[in-house]
Formats: sequence, C-alpha cells, structure tokens
Amino acid sequence: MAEADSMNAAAPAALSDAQAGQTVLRLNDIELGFGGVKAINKVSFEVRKGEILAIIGPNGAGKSSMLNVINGFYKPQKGSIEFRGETRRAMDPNHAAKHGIARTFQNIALFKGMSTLDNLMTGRLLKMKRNIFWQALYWGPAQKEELEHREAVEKIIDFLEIQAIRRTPVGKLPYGLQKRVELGRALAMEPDILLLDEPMAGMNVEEKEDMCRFVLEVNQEFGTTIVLIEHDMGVVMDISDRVVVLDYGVKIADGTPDQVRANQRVIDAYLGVSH
Amino acid sequence: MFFSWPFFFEVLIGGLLAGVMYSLVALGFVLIFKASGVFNFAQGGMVLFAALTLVGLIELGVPAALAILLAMAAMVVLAYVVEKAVLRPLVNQPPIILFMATIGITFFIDGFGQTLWGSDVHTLDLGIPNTPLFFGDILVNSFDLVAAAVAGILVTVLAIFFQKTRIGRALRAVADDHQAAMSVGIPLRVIWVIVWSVAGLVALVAGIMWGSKLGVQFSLALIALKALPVLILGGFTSIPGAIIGGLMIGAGEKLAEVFIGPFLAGAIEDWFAYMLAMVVLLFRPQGLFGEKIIERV
Amino acid sequence: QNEQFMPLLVYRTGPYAPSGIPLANGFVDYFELLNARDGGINGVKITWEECETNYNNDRGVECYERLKKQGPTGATAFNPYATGITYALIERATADKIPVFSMGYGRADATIGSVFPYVFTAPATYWAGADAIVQHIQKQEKGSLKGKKIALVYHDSAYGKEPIATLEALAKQEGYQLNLFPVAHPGLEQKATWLQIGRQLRPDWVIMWGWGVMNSTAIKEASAVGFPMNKFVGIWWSGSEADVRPAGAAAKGYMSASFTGVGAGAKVHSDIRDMVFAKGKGMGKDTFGEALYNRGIVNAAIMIEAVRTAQGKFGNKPLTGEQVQWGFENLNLTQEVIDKLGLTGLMSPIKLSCNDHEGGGSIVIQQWDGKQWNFISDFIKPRREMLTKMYEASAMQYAKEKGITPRDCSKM
Amino acid sequence: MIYREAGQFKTSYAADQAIFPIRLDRIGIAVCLAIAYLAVPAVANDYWLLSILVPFLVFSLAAIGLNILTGYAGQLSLGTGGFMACGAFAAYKLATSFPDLHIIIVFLLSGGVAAAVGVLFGLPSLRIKGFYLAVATLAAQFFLIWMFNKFGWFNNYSPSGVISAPPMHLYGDVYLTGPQSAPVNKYLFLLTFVALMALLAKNLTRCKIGRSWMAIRDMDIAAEIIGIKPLVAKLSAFAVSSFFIGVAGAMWAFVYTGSVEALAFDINRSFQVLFMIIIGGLGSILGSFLGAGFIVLLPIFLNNVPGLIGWHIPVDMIAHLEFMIFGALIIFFLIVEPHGLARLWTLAKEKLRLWPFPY
Amino acid sequence: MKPAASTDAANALLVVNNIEVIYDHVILVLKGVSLHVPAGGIVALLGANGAGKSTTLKAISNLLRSERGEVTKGSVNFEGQRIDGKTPDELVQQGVIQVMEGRHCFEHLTVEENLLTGAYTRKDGRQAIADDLELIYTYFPRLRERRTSQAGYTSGGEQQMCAIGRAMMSRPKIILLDEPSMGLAPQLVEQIFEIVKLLNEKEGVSFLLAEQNTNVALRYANYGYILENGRVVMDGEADALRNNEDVKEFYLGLSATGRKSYRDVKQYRRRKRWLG
Ligand SMILES: Nc1ncnc2c1ncn2[C@@H]1O[C@H](COP(=O)(O)OP(=O)(O)OP(=O)(O)O)[C@@H](O)[C@H]1O
Ligand SMILES: Nc1ncnc2c1ncn2[C@@H]1O[C@H](COP(=O)(O)OP(=O)(O)OP(=O)(O)O)[C@@H](O)[C@H]1O
Ligand SMILES: [Mg+2]
Ligand SMILES: [Mg+2]
Repeated sequence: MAEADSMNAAAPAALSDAQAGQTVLRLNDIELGFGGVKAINKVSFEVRKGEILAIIGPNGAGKSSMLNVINGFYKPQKGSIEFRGETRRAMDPNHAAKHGIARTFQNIALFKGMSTLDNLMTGRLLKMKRNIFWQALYWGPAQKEELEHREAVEKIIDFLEIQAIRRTPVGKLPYGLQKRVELGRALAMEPDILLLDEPMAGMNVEEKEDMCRFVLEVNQEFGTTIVLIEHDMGVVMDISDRVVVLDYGVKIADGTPDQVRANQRVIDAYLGVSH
Repeated sequence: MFFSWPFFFEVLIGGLLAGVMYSLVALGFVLIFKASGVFNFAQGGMVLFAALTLVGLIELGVPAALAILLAMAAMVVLAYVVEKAVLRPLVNQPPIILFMATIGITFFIDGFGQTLWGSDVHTLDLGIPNTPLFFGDILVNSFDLVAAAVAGILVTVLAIFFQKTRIGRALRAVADDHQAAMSVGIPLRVIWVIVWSVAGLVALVAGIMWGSKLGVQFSLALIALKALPVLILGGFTSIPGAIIGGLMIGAGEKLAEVFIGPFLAGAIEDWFAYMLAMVVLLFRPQGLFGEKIIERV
Repeated sequence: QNEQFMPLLVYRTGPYAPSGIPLANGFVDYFELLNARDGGINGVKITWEECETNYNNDRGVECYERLKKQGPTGATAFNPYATGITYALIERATADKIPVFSMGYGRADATIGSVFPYVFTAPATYWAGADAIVQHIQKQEKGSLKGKKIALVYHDSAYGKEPIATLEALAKQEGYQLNLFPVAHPGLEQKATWLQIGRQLRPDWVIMWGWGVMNSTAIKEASAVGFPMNKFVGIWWSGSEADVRPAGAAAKGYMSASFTGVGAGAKVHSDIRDMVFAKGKGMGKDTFGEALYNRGIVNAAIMIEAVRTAQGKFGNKPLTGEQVQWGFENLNLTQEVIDKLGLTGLMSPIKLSCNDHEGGGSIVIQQWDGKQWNFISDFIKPRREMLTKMYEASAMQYAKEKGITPRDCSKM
Repeated sequence: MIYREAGQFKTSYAADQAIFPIRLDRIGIAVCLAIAYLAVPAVANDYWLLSILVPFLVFSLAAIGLNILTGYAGQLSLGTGGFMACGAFAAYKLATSFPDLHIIIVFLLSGGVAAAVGVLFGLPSLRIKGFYLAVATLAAQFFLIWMFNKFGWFNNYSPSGVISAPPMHLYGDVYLTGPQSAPVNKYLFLLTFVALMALLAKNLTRCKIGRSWMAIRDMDIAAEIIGIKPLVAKLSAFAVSSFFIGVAGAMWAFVYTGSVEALAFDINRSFQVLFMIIIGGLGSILGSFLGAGFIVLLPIFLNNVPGLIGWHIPVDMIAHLEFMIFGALIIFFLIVEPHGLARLWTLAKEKLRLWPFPY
Repeated sequence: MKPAASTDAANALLVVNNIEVIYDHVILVLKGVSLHVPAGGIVALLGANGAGKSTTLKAISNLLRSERGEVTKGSVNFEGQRIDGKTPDELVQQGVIQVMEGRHCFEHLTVEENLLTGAYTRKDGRQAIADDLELIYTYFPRLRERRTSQAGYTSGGEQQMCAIGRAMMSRPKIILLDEPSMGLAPQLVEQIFEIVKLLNEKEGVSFLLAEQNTNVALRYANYGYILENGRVVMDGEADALRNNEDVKEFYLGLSATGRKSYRDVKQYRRRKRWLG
C-alpha cells in the first residue's frame, strides 16, 4: 500500500501535461510473448478520458492481446501500465473490474446457460453488497437491493432494445444479438473504460448502425471512454477520435482517423485498397 | 517395524508392477478420451463384460483361443451398439452429458453381462504362472512380470496406432469438436466404432489379466476406481502417461501403505493414490502428460 | 390362510453375489423340502418372498419395511445377511416386535437378550469365532502362544473390526503379539499388505476377516509372497467355495472357521434331491453342498425350529413375530433333534434362553484341499465366560446410550 | 383453464422476480403442498413413509446440495458421500457430547462442519477443472470415509465403528429418532425442513451469489474479468453445497436409517446423488426433487410391479433387469432431453403455453 | 458481373426446396426456404441476425441433427439426387462441405494438422494432398508462419483462415461458407473473396455464402437471396439487388446521397421489414 501511495504522489505531474483530455490509462513499452511468438513488442500508447480510441491492424497483430493486457488477463513480460495514478507491472482482472474497466470479447464469452437478464445482472455483481444470509432469505434489504439493480438493468435492456429476449437463454440467440447482450453486460458494470473487441463483427450494415449508435450514445451520455477493435474501416473512421495501428506486435501509427488513413505504412500493412 | 533397503526395493518393485496392472485399465479410458473427448465411465464395466464373456465361452467348452477371438468380436459388437444407440443421438452434447451416458452404459452392460453369464464367480486360468521369484534377496512375482510385458506391448502398439496413422489425427479432431469434425467429413460413426472397439480390446486384455488374478466376478468392474488416479496423474490424453502414471501411483501407494500406513492405522493406499494425483494436479492441472488446457478469451 | 411367511433378504447380484447365491438357495430349498415332505411346519405351510438387498443398507431397510407386514401374521423373522443391515434393523425390529436372526454376523453383544430381546446371534458370534480360531492355533502350537506373532488381515469396515477387541484381550491373556492389517474396501489390491506380512513381519499365523473379492485376492497375494497356506485361517465368511476357487491351486491348504457342516452327505441333502430337485423345484442344484448352501439350510432350519417351539406354546397356526421371539428364546436343539431333522454333521447343538441369545454353539476348522472343504478339527467350544463378560459390558453401554432398561430375565 | 401468462400483468419487478410468476404454477405448488401435508400422512402406510418418502426427502436435500455445486457452479464433484458422512458423524458427535442440544441445532451445526470440510476440499478447484476436479474430489471421498472408519473418536470407540442415533425429540414426546419415533413425524419434519431448505437454495440461486456461481460455471475466465472472484464463488459454492449435503447426511443417519457405518457413504452414494441431479436436471432445484424421486422410486417400482401383476421373476433376474432398465433409462432420458426431467417439464409447459398452436 | 448462370432449378447443382426447420421440437426457424445454386455459381445468402442463414446452410450439410434441429418439410437435392438423409461425411465425399460460423478449429491440433483433417475423405494420394497444402499456404501465407502452433492459440483471424483452408483441402464441388469475412481485416476479406472467385473460375467450385458484409458479397456473387425471419423475401441477380432501393438502404448503408456516416445514424429509426 505504501508503495502505491508514493506512486500517487508522482501521478499528478503526468496528468497535467495531457492536453486533449486527461490520460486515464497509459501503456508503457509493453512486451508480451508466447513461447516463440512475440505478440506485442514494445508498444506504448495512452487512452484519454472520454475518447473513442480504435485499435486496428491485421489479423494476429496483437490487438486482442493488448486488451487482455489492459484488463489484466495477460501479464506482460515487460513494460508497465499507469491507471488511476498507479503504475503497475500488470493489471489484475479483479482490480480492473472494480475500478471501472469493462469489456466484451472477440469470441463471445457470455454465460450461455443463463438468460439475457441474468447475464446483465452479473454485470452488477460488484455493486451488490448484501451478504449470503440476506440473500438466502431473499427478504428485506436483499430483495430491495436486487430490485434496484434490476431496474438499472432494465434501463440497459431498453436502451439496447433487447426487451424481447429478456428471458431467453443466451446460448440460443443468434450471433449478433449475443454481441449486443455482451455489450449490455459490460454496460451494466457502469464502466469508466469500455473495451470492445470487434463488437460489430458478423453484422450487416443496419445492425452495425445500431451498434454504432449505442457506442456513441454511451460515449456521449455517460462520458465513458471507449477502446475498440474493429475491422470495418467505415466504422472506425466514422466514429473513433483516435486510432492506434498495430502490425505484428509493433505500433506503426497513432493519430486521428484522417492521419492514419493517409499513412503509407498503414495502407501497406492493413488497408490494402484505400477506403 | 524396522526399515531395510532390500525390503524397500521389494515394495517399490511390487508397487511398480501393481501399477502396471492399473495402467491396463487406465489405458482404455485414455483411448476413448483422447479420441472422442468422452470420459468413459463404462470402462470398468467393459472389463467385466469382456472377461465374463470370455470365461462364459470357455466354460461352455469353447477352446481358449477361439473364445478369445469370440470375446473380441463381442467387444466390437458392443462398440457398434454403443455408437448406434448412445453416441450417435448424443453427438455434440457437452462432455458431462456424454459422461452420464457412459454411466448408463455401465449399468446396462453390468446387468446384461450378469443376465447372460450369472453373478457367480468364475475361475479364469490361462496358465499364467503366479510364483514368487527371487532376484538376490528381492522377491518379484512372475504374474506381475507377465502383466508388465503385456502392458508394455499394448502401449507400444497403441502409441504407434495413434501417431502413425491418418486416423490418429482424425481421432484427436473429434475429441476437440464433434460438429467441426463432422463438417470436414470425418465419419464420426466409423471413428467411434473404431475407438470403442479398440477400447473394448484393451478392456479384454485388462479383463484377462485382472480376471486371472481375482477370478471373474462383479468386483472386476470396481477396478475402474483404481485406474482413475492413474488416469489423472498421467493426463487424460496421453497413452504413455497411462503407463507412467500407473507406475507412479503403484509405487507411491504401496510405499505409503507400507511405510506411512502403520503410523495412520493403515488402509491408506486408496486415498493416498488420489491425494498423490491431486497434488500433482495442483502443479499441472492437465496431469503430467496431458494436453494443455487451452484458456483464451 | 394357514401360512407362515418368511421374508428373505438376499443378494443374488452385485459384488457379493458369489456368497449370496448359495446362501439364498439353501433357504429356499429347505423351505421347499419342508412343504413337500412335511406339509410345512406342523401343517402350517411356509411361504416366502425374496428381496434383493444388493448387500446395501438402505435397500435392506426398504426390503424390511416392504416385507414386515406380509403374510397372514407378518414376517416371522428377518435374516439380514449383512452386518450393516443388522445394525439398521435392530431398533426397527424391536419396535415392530419381529426377531432379527443374525446367524454368525451382526452385533456380537446382541447375545445379551435382556438388552436385545429381539436379536439372536446363535450359534456363534464373531467374538466366539475369534476365540475358537485362537484356540485352534494354540492347539497347533502345542498349547502355548507365548511370543508368537499373529497377524489379523481384515476388511476395513464394521464387520472386519469386530474381532479386534477379542483378539487383543486374548493376546494379553495368551501372550502372543497381534498385528493389524486393514484392507480397504473392496480389497482388490493387497500387495502392500502382503509384502508387509509375508516379507517383513513374517508372522507365525495369519487370521483373516475378509469379505467378497478380498478373500480370494488375499489368498492369491499370500501365495505370491510365499506365505504358507497352512498357517492361514479365515473366519467363516472367508471360507466358502467362492473365496478359494478363484485363487486356484494357490488356495490348497487354506483354512477357515465354520459352524456349519460341509459336503452333500447329510440326510437333508438326499431329501432335497429326492423331494425337491426330482420334482423340478428348488434353486440350489449348482451350489448343492457348498459351505454357504449348507449354512443357508441350517439357518432356515433354526428359524423353522423356533417357530415349531413357539407352536408348542401358541398352537399350530401361523405365528406373529412376537410369538416366534418366544420360540427363539426357548429353542433347544439337542443332538437328537438335529439328527431327526436330518442335519447330522451340519451343526452343533444349541440351547437359547432369555439372556443368552447365542445358545452355546460350537465352531469347527475346515481346510480346502483344492476340491472341497474338510473338517480338520473337532467342534471347538468358545470360552464363553470371558466372552459373556465382554458382551455384557458392551450391551450395557448400548443400553445406556439408547436409554433402554434391560429386561429382568430372572423373572421370565 | 388455459396455461398462459398473457393477461396476468405484473406491475412491479418484485412480482416479476417471484419464483412462480404464473398464477397456475402458484396454484399447482399450493396443491402439491396441500397433498404433501394433508393427504399423504392420511393415506400412506409405514412402508411408504419410511422407505420411500423419508429417503426421497433426504436425497432431495443432498441432490439440491450437489446441484448447487455441480449444476449451478459447474464444479463436478464425486465427493458427496464423504460430505454426507461428515454431516452424519458431526451430528453423532454433537448429539452424544451435548445431549441437550436441540435436534435442529444439531443438524444445522453438522451442516456447518460439513461446509468447513467442503471448503477445505474445495481449495484444489481453484486450479483443477472439469473431470480432473471430479477425480480429485474422489480424494475427499476416500479420505473422509477412511478417516471416519479409522478413528474411534468419531464413533465414540464403538468396536464396530457403527454409530446409532440417540433418541431425540422435536418437542414434548414427538420423537424423530429412536424407538419412539413415529414415521409420520419423521416425514412431516423432513418435509418442512427440506421445503424450507429448498426455498433458501432457490433464493440463493436467483441472487447475486447464484449468478456468480453460474457465471463461473458457464465461462470462468469471463466471470473473472467482470469482477467475480473465482476464489469466493467456488469456495462459497463448496461451502453451501456441503452444508446441504452435510445436513442430508445427518438426516440420513438420524432420521432415516437410525444407524450407519462410514461405508454407507461410500463412492456409490456419491454416484447415486450425481445421477439424481443429472437425470433431474443440472442447475434446477425442481430437478433435484424430480431426480431424487426418480432414482428412489425406480428400483422400488421395478421390484414391486412384477409381483403386483402376478409375474414371478426371480429376484436376481429383477436385479439384473433393474440394472439394465436403469442404464437404458438414463441413456433414454439423455437422448430425449440432455438437460433432465426439469427441462422436460419446462418444455411441456412451453408447449402448453402455445397450445393449441404447435409452434 | 458475370452473365447469370442458369436460373433453371432443374439443372442447378444444389436445389433447396421449401424446407422447414424446427429446433428442439418447438422453435420453428425456417418457414419454407427455397433456393438453388447453379453449377459454377456463387450465390449469396443475405439477411439480418437470426434470419436463418446459418440454419439453412446447416440444413443442407446436415449438421442440424447435432444441434437438435430437424428438417420437417421440403427436400434438398444435389446433382439431381436427394441428399437430405445423408450424413455429413457422405456429403463431404460427394463434394458438399460447410465452413461453420465461428471458426470451430480443432484447438489442440496444430494449424497444419487442422488443414490435414480437411483432407480426411480424400483418396487421391499423399502427393495431391501435399500439393494442396502448399496451395493453401500460398493463399494464406500467415498460416504458413503459424503452421506448428496449436490452433487454440492463434488469433481470431488466423483461425478463420484455418477453417476456410481446411474446407478447401477436401476439394469440394460446393462450399457452404458461413460468414467468411467475420473478424478478418479488410485486406484479408478482399483476399478471401478473391480466392473464392479464383476457385470458382479455375476449379469450378460453386459457393453458397451466408454473409453479413453485403457489399463485398454482392460484388463477388452472381445471385443473391435475402432471408428474413426464416423466409426468402427477395431474390435476384446480384446487380439487380445492388440497385434495389431497399437493399441499398438496409444492407449497403447507402442513401440517395451516398454512404452515410455511422456517426449520423444516431436518431431512433424504425427498421423497415419485408413481410413475407
Ligand atoms: N440450436 C438452436 N436451438 C434453438 N434455436 C436456435 C438454435 N440455433 C439457432 N436457433 C435460432 O434460429 C434462428 C436462426 O438462427 P441462425 O443461426 O440460422 O441465424 P443467422 O441468420 O445465421 O444469424 P447470424 O447472422 O447472427 O449468424 C435464431 O432465432 C436462433 O435463435
Ligand atoms: N495465449 C496465447 N498463447 C499463444 N499464442 C497466443 C496467445 N494469445 C495470442 N497468441 C498469439 O499472439 C498473436 C496475437 O494474437 P491476438 O489475438 O492478439 O491477435 P489480434 O490482433 O486480435 O488478431 P485478430 O484480428 O485476428 O483477432 C497471434 O499470433 C496469436 O496466435
Ligand atoms: Mg483479436
Ligand atoms: Mg449465422
């Protein structure tokens, strides 16, 4: 603890020179390898408060791994992460969740046996306080708490327009809806930073439009910072404030959509035909 | 009681050889798990069924060699029936469901075997010698040596079958994902019949060895419980693991029983085997030689 | 309905079926014989129903509950044929007033009839068995066991632990050293045990309290470490054909205690052959004359004689369990009666009373010659003065725990 | 009457969260309870009460316990017998050491002991998963049975190792154990107790903790990432499950058989309870009851029916047939509905809701 | 694009005739879907989430059974023969193979072993298989780099390539591709469709592809079906579809003024549905 406090002292300096919004998360020289494969090689970038940051790059570039590093599922071999004024070697998933980092997954990671409603309710677990005995009785404060959270979740259900599937076990939902439920679960955590791993894969234009609408709305209404991986350049260019480009573990560009679009290295490595 | 090195080695060797007998049973589990991702609880029942069929035939007057062939045929038929009646309708179900189905199979063949051949104990004597041999001061039993040789041959043959044949790869594919295996044209039904037949043959061998030792009776089905720690220690997916796991469990539990047991009032070998396996799992959650459990998001 | 109903708890299937089948056959064939030869018991026809317990306590309890009210007068008496089931039935049966006849198993202290009015242990308990085996060994060792080493290999369960107290008491008295070797259920693997016995301890004698597959495995393993069979004595549940046959030639010379006779030479056997099998009835052709088949016959016969004794008081009609209990307590099977029943050589005389539910039966040692069992000793009388003291101490503790006030047997 | 939720509007989330949101279900459960409390004691004989209903209720409780661990939290366990033994022996020690303790307290405390042991043996689950864990729980099973069997302290040095319940009463002369206990009292006590415990279990599973169990079951990595602590979730599942199972074990020893030895809780008992929850339905409280009913009744049914219709099959044949039918039925049910009887029940209701239209 | 291949159902390679699919005995998902794929054609199956595209493909390749689904009505013909009773492996041998949605690689097998399992049904010798393997590696160089990694540890896109490559290894006559573009980088999407085109032109392989990326799909396909709620609501030549106003608006995201920005679709909007 004492160690963390001493780091706190150093933090304000770092924060003050962030201009276009404060930096809420900074990755410094992250290195991550698996056996022979170097998935991430000395990548640094920062995430600023309230922005939509896109991470793009070819398949296998290390984008998902990057998100895994951010929320602590992978521990980088080298580098450090600055978050909320603390600098850590690696994040701890539970710590991340507690301090407002929520995410969705590339290969949907919903709780398949549970209904949509229950899946969203799991997002609120960290906010529920009653102990096991109250829960067993399901009475008084426990019930009240349950109902409060139910209400919050219902708002998200309305927002995402998934009222009709409230009680359906998510395993049976079509792919696109599962993605939406997953977003809902992340939103239920009321995160400060939302990590989205290819939220629009496998969707048609109309559905992507819906998804974009949700993402933008979350970003604007609640000021949630969003880090997003996406392969649809249309989406990336339209909705993101900043883009980080990875190519086989190294960062090759970092800037506004327009800068990135024009970057020759990015075109060669990723875009192919220009968009 | 005093400690002496020759006795220690005697127990060690006895334990290793006893472990080989467990491996014979564990091998059947490994085969089916490796090749279809099914934890086949019925392996013990299959051992009983194979041995009962063999003894039953011999008692009917069929010459031993022919009886063995017929028992093999019976195991293939069993594999066919299992595929048709159980596995086919349950394709693509989660492992626990398939596990449960094999428990159903266990009950069925336990009952069926006894209906056919009765519940009485039968003697199976294929002339495997059971005499104490002495190497210097150390006693080794000839039966155990034969068992070890049989197990060694079996493992070699199976390892080659899995490594060197095209089917081996297909089997592993099936274990990973039934539906995907079907989608690339791997004939699930044929594969399953093959695997279960091979496991049936392994069960027959185990049944012969254990049956010669214990007599053929219902209790044979219970040796599955001795094979389980071997299985987890070696890893569900490794054929050599079954042997090495067997050796370790055998030696470990015998040494524990002899040298630790007296301080704990004895009869500790059963749980000791499981504890040993569990401790290994704490360090390697997939067993010593099992395929790594893939965890990704 | 002039019928006396006999409930039969059997296990004809599962791991203990090799023992359960001949036992059950003995019962059934004896009942068939009585109905065919004598028209039942003094004209009261015997009916029976089997219930499969699988040697399983809860199944046993279920069978008990199912059968206890059947027949015109309810169940005559129960033979649980499992120590665990016996324990589970003692209280129920006492409340229901139905005798539980645990012949050679169950609670040894249930011999004390004042505490256990409805439980009968004739003709011998495990404690008596342990004593008889030690007596036999003592005789072989020319009278003295001083400084001898005896190992007890036992099934690590309620059953297997029964003799320990007796053997320990005797060890003190006779001066031998007792070593205990529990074998975990079911006993498929005993290599460690036998290496310890045969290669490390090298005792003078081994006594075994085994059950099921444990027995034959023990014999096999004993021979694998070269332990001599003629120093190896089992209790009566380790002394049936099913226990030695799987071990093959290795079992030759192995001994066991018994309280029932061997072979198929008694009159009752020829009667069964002529009057039951000849009519296409009966179940025991395959197990005819086996140790446990004979034990089934003896068990059935004692039950029937208890009914017959009770009929003497209550009349020749179907009797209730309570009446049969009286019959048991007043049962006196003298050698003449035994001869008359055609059971000569199959059992020793017993005489029960209100307080003595064991009846003073004798025990014999038999040896396997590779083909059959042969008696190698006379009938041995267990030293009951010592045993009775132990029974009483244990029974009183039970009574205290359960809040039972013992009956006063002197007034009976 | 038509089985439908349309027309029954819910005006609050509380109503929507109710266990039985559909009115007909509520009526159904009320009728069930009425039958259980009024009709059954009136008509059932001792055989039914003692040999069928009592074990059914005890098993139901154990099945609920295992279902919490395996069905809800996804931790496959074969140690049920061991934990039941914990409950049974703890109850025995408590009841004999403190004869004045009320029987309900004894049961609850012995559940607590079992829970503590459960947590201890649950620790490996943090590393070990799936079938590996199942086999590892066998370590608990074998170790516990060995321990109770081995050390005289647990059975007050009874020479045979068998424990038997001292006579204990609920109040006045309503005895639950011992010779004065009436079957009807045992039944009614168990019915009430088990029904309440089932309600608690249901509440737990639809609350925060239940959701974190299910999350761990369905995808432990994702669960961890949304902030569920696997340690807490898994160990609490082990604790709660073992509590239920321990109480069931205590009831088994005290109320059902009256006396037990450790081997009565051997590995077969573990399997038996596992069958119940799989046949009944993993992750369903109702399923635990259905499964227990199925497994308790089936052998009794098979044993009695041939006799009733005047068929005389030898008992060994019946036993073998029982094995075969039992095996075949397990497979049959899995094929018809892998998620157990409870799911069949829901599907039936689903169809009823759509009736008369097929889809 | 290309002149339409024969639209005459009788001569088509694959004919799906009015099939109805039910899951779990209660959930009716396909309510009479008919379509055909001419020999040498590329046919796109478009539609929203849950419209039943995957179900249709699985009904053809007979993988439905393993999901407790059932074709309760209608028929499927391939090369004039009914195939709805055949097992998936028989179908693969006849030349019908499906690439399932969501990749489904064999996690514990290496990438190369994954590819080789695709050749399981082939009988034309080791050399031919080795050649094809080489071919796949030239199409997907990334796979060559990762050939010895366990497929479970490769990235999403790599797995997708692996799954497509695996199907190609069986030398099929028709590939049922379920969402090939999902999770692939734009460059790779183009590449994969180029490969589709190449295989189609060079090797005469026909394709039925379920795709969300309508834009690309309609560029490469020559015929398209639009599925909604388990019914075909519209079909036609790819060009015709691309110029259809509704398709433009709902599937291509084009309005009269050209491509809308995703930023501008914030306002709430009722989606228009064809009701069949
Ligand atoms: N195994 C199943 N059991 C029950 N319902 C199912 C099952 N699989 C799919 N469904 C249902 O069938 C409908 C069609 O699903 P399908 O997967 O065919 O849609 P899709 O068009 O492929 O959608 P997507 O673009 O999301 O992949 C969906 O409503 C889905 O919920
Ligand atoms: N747990 C792991 N073990 C071994 N290798 C891994 C692991 N996780 C990722 N990799 C490897 O690291 C590289 C980067 O993977 P990552 O999933 O981050 O890619 P990505 O950028 O998300 O690609 P895609 O767009 O295809 O999803 C890949 O080559 C992958 O195979
Ligand atoms: Mg990725
Ligand atoms: Mg789909």
